[in-house]
Amino acid sequence: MDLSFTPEEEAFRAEVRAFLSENLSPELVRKGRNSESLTKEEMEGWHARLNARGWLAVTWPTEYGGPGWGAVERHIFDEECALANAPRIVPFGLNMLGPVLIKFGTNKQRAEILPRILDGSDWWCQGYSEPGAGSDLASLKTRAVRDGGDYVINGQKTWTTLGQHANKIFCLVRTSTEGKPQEGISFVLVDMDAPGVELRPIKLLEGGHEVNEVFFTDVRVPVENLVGEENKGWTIAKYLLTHERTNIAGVGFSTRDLEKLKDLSQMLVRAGRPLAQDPLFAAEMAEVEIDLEALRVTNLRMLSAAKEGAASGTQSSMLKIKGTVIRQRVLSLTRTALGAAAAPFPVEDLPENAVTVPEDARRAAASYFNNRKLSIFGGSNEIQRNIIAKDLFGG
Amino acid sequence: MDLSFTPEEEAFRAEVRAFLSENLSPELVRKGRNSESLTKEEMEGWHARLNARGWLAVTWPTEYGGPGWGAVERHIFDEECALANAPRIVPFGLNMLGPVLIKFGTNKQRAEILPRILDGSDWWCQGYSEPGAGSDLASLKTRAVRDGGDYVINGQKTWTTLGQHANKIFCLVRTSTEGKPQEGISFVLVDMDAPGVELRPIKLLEGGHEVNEVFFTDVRVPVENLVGEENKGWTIAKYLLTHERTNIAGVGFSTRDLEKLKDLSQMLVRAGRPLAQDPLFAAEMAEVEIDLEALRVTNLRMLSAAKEGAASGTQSSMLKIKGTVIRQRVLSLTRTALGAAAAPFPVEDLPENAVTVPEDARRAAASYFNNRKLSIFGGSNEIQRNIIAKDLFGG
Amino acid sequence: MDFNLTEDRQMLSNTVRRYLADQYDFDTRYGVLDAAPFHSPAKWAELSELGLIGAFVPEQQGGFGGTGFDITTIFEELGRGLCPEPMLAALMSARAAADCGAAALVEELVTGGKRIALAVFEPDADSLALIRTSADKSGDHWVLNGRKSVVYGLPGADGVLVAARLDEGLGLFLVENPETVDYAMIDGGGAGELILDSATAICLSENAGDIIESALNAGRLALCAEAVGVMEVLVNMTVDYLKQRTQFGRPIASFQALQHRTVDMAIEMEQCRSITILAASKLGSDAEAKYIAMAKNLIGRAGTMIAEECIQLHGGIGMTWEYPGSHYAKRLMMIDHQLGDHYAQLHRVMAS
Amino acid sequence: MDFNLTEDRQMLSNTVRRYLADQYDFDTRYGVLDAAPFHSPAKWAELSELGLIGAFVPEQQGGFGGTGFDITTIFEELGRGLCPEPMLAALMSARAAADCGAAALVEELVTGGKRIALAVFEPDADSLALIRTSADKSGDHWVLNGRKSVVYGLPGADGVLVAARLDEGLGLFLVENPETVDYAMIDGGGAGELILDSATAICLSENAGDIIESALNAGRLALCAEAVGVMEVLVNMTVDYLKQRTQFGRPIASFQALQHRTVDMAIEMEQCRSITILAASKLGSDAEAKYIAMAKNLIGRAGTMIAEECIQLHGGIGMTWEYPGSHYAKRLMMIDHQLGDHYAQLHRVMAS
Repeated sequence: MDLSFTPEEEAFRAEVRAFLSENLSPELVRKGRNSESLTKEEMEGWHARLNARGWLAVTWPTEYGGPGWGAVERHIFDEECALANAPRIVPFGLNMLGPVLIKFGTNKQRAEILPRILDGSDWWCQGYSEPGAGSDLASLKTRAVRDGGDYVINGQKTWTTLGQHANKIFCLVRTSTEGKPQEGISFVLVDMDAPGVELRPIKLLEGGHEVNEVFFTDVRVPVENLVGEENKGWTIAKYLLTHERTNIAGVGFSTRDLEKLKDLSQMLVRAGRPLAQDPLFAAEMAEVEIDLEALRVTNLRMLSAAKEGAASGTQSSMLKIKGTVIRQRVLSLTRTALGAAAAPFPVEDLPENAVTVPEDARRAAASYFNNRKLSIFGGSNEIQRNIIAKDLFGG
Repeated sequence: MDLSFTPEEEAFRAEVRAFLSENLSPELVRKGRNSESLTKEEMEGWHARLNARGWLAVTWPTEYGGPGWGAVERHIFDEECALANAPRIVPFGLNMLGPVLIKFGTNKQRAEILPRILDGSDWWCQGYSEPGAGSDLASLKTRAVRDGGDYVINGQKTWTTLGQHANKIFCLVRTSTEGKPQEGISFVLVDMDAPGVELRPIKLLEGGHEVNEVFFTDVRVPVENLVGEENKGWTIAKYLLTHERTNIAGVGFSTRDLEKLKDLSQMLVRAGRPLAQDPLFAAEMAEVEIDLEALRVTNLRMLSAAKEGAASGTQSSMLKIKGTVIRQRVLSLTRTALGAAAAPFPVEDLPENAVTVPEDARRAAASYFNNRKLSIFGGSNEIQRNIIAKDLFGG
Repeated sequence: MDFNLTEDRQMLSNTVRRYLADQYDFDTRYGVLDAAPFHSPAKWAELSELGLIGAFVPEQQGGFGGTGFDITTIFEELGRGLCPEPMLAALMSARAAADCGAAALVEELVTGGKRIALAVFEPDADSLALIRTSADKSGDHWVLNGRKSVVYGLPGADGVLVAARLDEGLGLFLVENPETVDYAMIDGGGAGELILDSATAICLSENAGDIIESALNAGRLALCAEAVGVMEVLVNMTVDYLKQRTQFGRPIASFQALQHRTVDMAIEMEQCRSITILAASKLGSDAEAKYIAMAKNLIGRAGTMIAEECIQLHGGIGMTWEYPGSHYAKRLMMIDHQLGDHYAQLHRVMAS
Repeated sequence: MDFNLTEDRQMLSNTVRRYLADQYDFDTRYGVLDAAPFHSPAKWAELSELGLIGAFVPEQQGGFGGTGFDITTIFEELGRGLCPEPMLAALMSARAAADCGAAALVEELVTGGKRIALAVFEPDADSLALIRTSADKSGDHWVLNGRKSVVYGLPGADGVLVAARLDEGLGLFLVENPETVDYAMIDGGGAGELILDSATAICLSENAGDIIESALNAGRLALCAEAVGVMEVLVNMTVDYLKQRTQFGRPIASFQALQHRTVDMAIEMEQCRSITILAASKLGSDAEAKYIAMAKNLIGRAGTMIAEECIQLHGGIGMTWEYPGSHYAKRLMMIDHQLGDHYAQLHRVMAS
């Protein structure tokens, strides 16, 4: 039993910190602290800096440009990025399509596409969910019909995150209606500017624009845009779902958010004293801090098991559930901390003198509402519980 | 909207109070306060006093000896009994078999059996559950086979409450294995001293003896002991389950227990001050008090709807769930209040100087453990949720 | 015991419900969310004509209602219709004005001739004892200095009643044409900061502490009832959605875990309705503060649970602006932020 | 980072597990529950021979272990086996004696020649600062007066270490042949009241405040690890029961609501295991008190949930004395009552 990091790991952490302090602009940090959206240019700029350092495609083998990190280095990197309020890496090209092409793609696909992900030439988005097929991907209906050297695609995708910035989309489409529902699915790559592709924004409940619907009307893509075998897309989808997910517990984010909350509770006055001195509120902060300390170790335990090749779907499901519950509780307490001052809609042009709370707390309610998504998207916590139950009860 | 009781109802409440203060012996009150078991004689004595007043068979029509109360009077009576620490009425003859005979029995059965319930000649117990059939009564296996003028019964019943005091048992038995599982069930009356009936105590987790197993080996009962039609026992079982259950929310008990807890929290010292001044503990007490105040009104609302003929299974299921959750939380807080002093096993012969807590709190842990049954027996809270869900989602 | 509404209140309830269903659909609501005054003055006028504001004030004070049940009947419907009109401000200011004996002002409010707000709390003052805004007499008028924060219904109001500190106790003052910074609220409706920089004011009472606390309690009760109306919609929406949405080839309403969670939402909703009825019955009694604090604590706890579960059980669709349920959920959450949250209420109960 | 047990500890763990499985079955346990000393002196001797008590004490103090992980390794197995032997008392008293430099006594304890208990708390004193038991020097010996309450492992002990107040600070004293009132505990094992009526005592330290607090922290850590062992059994039992029990014609493990609740139990168990590892790693450091308080708070909260859910999901059978699960559940609940419950620990965390 040894919970400490090795000297090499600590040295790596110092290296990451140094990199972040040199490369993160004050504006990026400010936006991160304030939970503000980044522009496309800001995200691309951050990717470029990471790429210049060789730290962008953290899950790729070194031969394709990955940094060659193990699970612990990735953990340290994620944690330091979160604590420094660095932008999150946009995962669709880097952490999803990249590993898929490395495992299932052709040499040609790898050679053509991977470099363009690294250098930012392409921005990929994801076409998985459909209005009638969220957690139940096997029931998806978007059709791709073979016509000569092309597939002709018709249908609709939804919850396509940051699709508004993307020039490419990878999709699960139905290429056959025979056999089990899972069996006729294929994984294809589509240009967003192909005729017949239309993107419509979905406004989220707090007012933000992150996700989109994507409509396909007689969209033609060459057959060579198929990844893996036709009708075997389910294998790829499952690979991505059970593929070791990085940073699924979000311990770094929760730690950063909890520190912000604790600072805030010292500044805000409630009943004539700092909120931190209200024993009821302080008790809730302490409880969630304890839960987070436990999760930090649970995360390391599972990371350590993964290093030894023993990580399981159950473990990442547990991390997802407890990680989202904790983060959402921190965000809920932060919203609550503001009292009546949480209510003003955080629009950009609100006059300065309308604000009576610290700038980095102004979006607390919006951020709380937005992050209800954490327990829904990417496999809802109910689906995660089903996965664990299958393991516990033996199917 | 009017939450107050009528002057007539208030007068009735005063009458109940006067009766209780005249008839409850200090020893009964002491045992009630201390959550101690009563002897058979004590229970019979209390029944006799209520019977003398005409207040024993509260759900029976006046022609059979009931007091002719409506739902509100029954509520007032239950509440006052709980607050006065009066013993609970043993319900098996009075609130279960009685109403069944009144609805399904023959005149002869009514004439013979009801008076003996009232005057205490018979103590009935219930033979419903079996080791493999708890919530799922339709799967019960105890067989009754017709042989001339008798049924011959073989099988086993369990969770038979206070069966150790009973001379009679009413049972659900399988008289046919044809058709749906519900269809071959009959409701029969059995003498506990008939040859082949054997009772074995079940010790509960806290050490008490309330429930029993009852074994039937070639037990013969005359066919006239059948209640209702053969193979139609399911109708009777359902009638009893959906039959308006009295006092299901247990508001009186929770009120009494909460008052005891509040008193206790003033007396016990924690961290050098009365426990009631610990804001974390006080907050939990206040929350449960608020929940209980709400439940009090929920109970009255549903009672009032019942008076107008609109009570539903959903409503009594809601009262059961919330009522047990609240009562169990009060008992859990009471257990917690004692700290380390909750641990001593509350045996009768524990020397006086071993006790450092008020006498009425000595059984707090035992009472907490014993009352985990509240959310399990009589239709678990999971079954109650199923019932409500059926109503909400339309089957 | 009688848990039915009187015929009059049943009519009022039906009238409000019908009006909102017919005249205040979601498109209307979306249309007023973004620009000051963050509500519809035309709809406001129509609602006043229906007699809503009069129903908040007792007869002897110029209204035709004023009991706890008058308030809860109306606010439950406002919640059910998710109406962003500044009724809470109207309720509190009309009752405060009435208690100050400002009969002429009350008449203007009841008839809809004027719309005003009540400004009590400040950035660091969430209870009356902490108020720092000061009132000083200057000749025949009063001058106020200070700042009031998150004043509900301030945008577009004709005036504002302001709680301010005198040498002894609190006074209540009317400021016309106030200097404000207006904003929309994240859950609909508008509020604002009130900047009192030597603002000229009319004094309604020089000893208004109890009057203000009583107006706030009426407001808290109203929020409880509004929450109950919102909860009912959310529970029904959740049930409907689970029945209609299929996954893995069957309606997700058939999944027991989701069923049981919906059942727990429904039970808590009934509990919230009960405690609100109880609190309404205590309005005006000595026990008013305690029971209203109890009610708003439970509403805060259960409201969070119901809103979060509603979003979670809806999945992605519950996250969207387009789906009305998300706005109901936001409103329910934010009710806990108004006039003292569940922690503040619990402290009040513990102190009582 | 390494979350594997060292080979030595893995062996120790296996040894204890095998011993309890083979030699301490439920019938043995039932056999010692009712009569003083509420444990089996014969089994106790065998456990000492296995080296358990030595493993609680560092090498330089006469043992061969003493780290946080030595303690948690053993107590997790004691929990898994639901062992009612007074190991907690042995742990705390051996460490306190060692920290007082009482080498001869430590040797007697480690070899099993003597079994003693540690008496700190009093009816109204749940922290060191409140202790009222007094120690006075009388010639060459000391005299203690006061009362200690719920002293774990007191029945049948050869002696007891007593925390008592001096003019300045706290001293630690050994009382042999103490006057006690013994009783069984509801969750197994025995405890007692220690009546100190001018009891003659030997002084081990006149400045023992830190020593006692450190022994208590080791005890709290041990309880956390014991709880983790108990939780693992309870979660497994629940899974097995749900798989085996049928209702409405199918295993109740197929009901989603029950599945999800079991999953939540399993997740909390993992969290408890994690926080206990973390706390064990801090034993002996400056942060010991804070992390052990964190661990015991979470153990208390999660333990209540797991114990209650286990009983509920088992239905009637979980309510019976005959079913081992009910005893595991009782033990898990009552661990929260020992050495400061989840409220007390949360206060300690908040104050840290």
